[in-house]
Amino acid sequence: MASQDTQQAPNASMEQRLAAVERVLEVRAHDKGLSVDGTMEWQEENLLAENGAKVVARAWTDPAFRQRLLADGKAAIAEFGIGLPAIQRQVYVLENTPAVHNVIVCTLCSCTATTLIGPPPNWYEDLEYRARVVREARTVLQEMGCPVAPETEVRVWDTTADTRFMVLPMQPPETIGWPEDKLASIVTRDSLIGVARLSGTGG
Amino acid sequence: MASQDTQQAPNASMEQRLAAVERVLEVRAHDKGLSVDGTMEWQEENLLAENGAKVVARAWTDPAFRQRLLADGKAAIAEFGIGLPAIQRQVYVLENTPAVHNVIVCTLCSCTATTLIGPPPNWYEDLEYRARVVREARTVLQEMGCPVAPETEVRVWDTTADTRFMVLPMQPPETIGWPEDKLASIVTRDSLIGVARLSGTGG
Amino acid sequence: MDGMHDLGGRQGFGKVGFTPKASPFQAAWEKRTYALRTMAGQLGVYNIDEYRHAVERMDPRHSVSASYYERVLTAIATLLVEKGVTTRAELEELAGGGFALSHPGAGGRTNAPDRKSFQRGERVRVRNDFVPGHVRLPGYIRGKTGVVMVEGPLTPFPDAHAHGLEAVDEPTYDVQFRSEDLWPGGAESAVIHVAVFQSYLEAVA
Amino acid sequence: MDGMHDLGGRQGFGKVGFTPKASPFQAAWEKRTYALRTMAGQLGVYNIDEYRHAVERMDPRHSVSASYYERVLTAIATLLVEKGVTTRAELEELAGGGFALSHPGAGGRTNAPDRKSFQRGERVRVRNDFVPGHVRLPGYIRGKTGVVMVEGPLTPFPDAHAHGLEAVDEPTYDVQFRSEDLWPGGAESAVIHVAVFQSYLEAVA
Repeated sequence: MASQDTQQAPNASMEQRLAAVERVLEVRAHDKGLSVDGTMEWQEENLLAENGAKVVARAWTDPAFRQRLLADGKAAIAEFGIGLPAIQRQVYVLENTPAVHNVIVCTLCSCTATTLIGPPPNWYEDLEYRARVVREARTVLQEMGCPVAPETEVRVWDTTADTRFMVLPMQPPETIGWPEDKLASIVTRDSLIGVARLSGTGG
Repeated sequence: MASQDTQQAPNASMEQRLAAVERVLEVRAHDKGLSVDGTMEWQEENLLAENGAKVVARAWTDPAFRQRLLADGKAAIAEFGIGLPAIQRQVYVLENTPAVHNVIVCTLCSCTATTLIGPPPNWYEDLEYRARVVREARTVLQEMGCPVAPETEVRVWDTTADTRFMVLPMQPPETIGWPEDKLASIVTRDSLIGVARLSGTGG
Repeated sequence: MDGMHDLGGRQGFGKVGFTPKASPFQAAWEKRTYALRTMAGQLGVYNIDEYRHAVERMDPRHSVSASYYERVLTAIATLLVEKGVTTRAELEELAGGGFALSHPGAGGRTNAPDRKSFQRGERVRVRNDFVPGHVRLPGYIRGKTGVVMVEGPLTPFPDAHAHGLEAVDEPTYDVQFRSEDLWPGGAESAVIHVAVFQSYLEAVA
Repeated sequence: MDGMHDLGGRQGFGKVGFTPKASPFQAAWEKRTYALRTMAGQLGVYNIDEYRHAVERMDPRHSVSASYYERVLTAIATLLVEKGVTTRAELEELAGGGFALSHPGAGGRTNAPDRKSFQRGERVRVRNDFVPGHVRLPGYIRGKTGVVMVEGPLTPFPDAHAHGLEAVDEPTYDVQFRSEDLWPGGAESAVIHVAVFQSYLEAVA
């Protein structure tokens, strides 16, 4: 096999490599009042698909909010106190309808609107999804249990810059009239990415 | 990590997998009078860079042969009793000169004129060589110890069909007048691929 | 950089390893690496474009076989070494074993001096640029024509920002392509939206 | 198929693992696999294009991490299973462990009905074809223009031959490209010769 300039000894385990990097940054972090534990706690509380779910439930029940959300996602989610990391300049909310099915990917890495969707699931980061969904979205969605009717347009959004995307899934008809918090409880991370449809029975 | 449709149990060792395939083909091969051992013996005797070296030495010493070789490689090597496998339709012999440096690659797999060059060295099959040499041949050749002068044209030959290539390296000036068999002894496989120059002192 | 990370449209892959409602993290160290990435970013040692480029610069064999969070950690460690915060030797000593880093980078370029503004509905072509350094232009749109939908927010030009060059903020455009134009005869029918930096675009004559 | 095997021009790789006068084989099983490949070819169970396509159809993770001769053996085993000579279960039982095979294929196409003959010195363009199946067209020449140098020998059309379709023999042309045309602004100066099947080419208007 070929030389690998960057590799001689067998790699230490991931845990050991992580600990080494943490150790290197310890003093620097402490001086700035930062810590991995603290960051992890903050992320657990703030990077949640439940945030996106709340936004979706409001959009389903409040037509004026829905309008604001589709016009300026960043401003509309701020109404919930949800912000974006500094580098994420804007969020486009993509409305699924019977005529249009939206689905999100990041072919170059794995960028996501984490404050609305949470850290992305592992398959979103994997080579298969990133390679295939731009070129054969219908087959991929079918395989993932989310077939799209031939007459429905598929729109794939590739997150190649610091604009982020969130899908606004269709409201299941059987949930019309439900209260907002009950609606929020049925909205999944997968539906915010555009690879799952929702049902009132928690499909 | 992602599913791999084709993989469940950890793979058996290469030796075990090879033995399994051999076993599967055993009867079929026997019925045709073939065997892996027999094929291996034949290859050891016939797929040799020494063949190419003999051809090169003749081309260096016999201008008429050189002409025939450059005009129709397959016919010219037949003068030595060297044939090509049935699928290899023709051999282009590529003459290195002070003005032109030729180098061979197979970017899609690792095809080679094996009856002249022998089985290719491992680096020829590796991703690095296949990816880089078409786009940055000068840097690659420099790294491999075969720098090409800026005023010399680099020609890269990508073996994408069943035409094969062999480089005719430049004869080291200090070997002018040597007998053919002594000349053949200094011609290396690397020089037939175009990644090494030759010297009379066996560089 | 036409790296192996530029996956859009590559073929030969198997099914997506999808399970409904999958967890983002497969192990405790992954979750911790995710937090470490955010924290390290806040320390200001490197910027997001340098980080992305460090992921891209991983040896292709390492990158393809690594999990996402191994790629994340490798990029962070690479930058900490390149920025002089630590050394590979120190990392390996602390880790008690090898610590493969990314390959060195090359290139970098500043904003296109002739970049233009485009209007909604305008047809644009993605320049036929081949860039050795960091670039946020997926190969599958290079040289292709699409339609501008929205002028997006101003962002530092990543091709410069990843290489320590002066990166002027410029808009990204939401450009709509048809899969049939990107892969003639070789794609399922779909509309593909890509956020394209202004410097990557030219007017269609 | 735009697979990971189509490496020409991909960036991000390290130095070539070159040593002068390197051996072709790194282990006894490699040399034996090389002989097995030739012998298996002589048994006539599959043709060379089917074999090449079976290498290309390996899972990209497996392929990138495998040595050359692991790719060879995987392709042979895949074809023996696909042709009904054995089964994966039998192979795994004989091997006493797992035996990862290539992914199934798709596609295949016959010779271009409108293919033309070209003369030495004629400028030709490589068609902008996206083919799901086997193809001997490296991605880096797709849509590019070059000059015909030699009309080469007749060969069965691989895009058909790899898929059991009727493959008419057609010439390959030795086409000369300039690296500057293949990767504008992004390649070292060189002339690149590619053997291009007639069906892949069209006249430059």
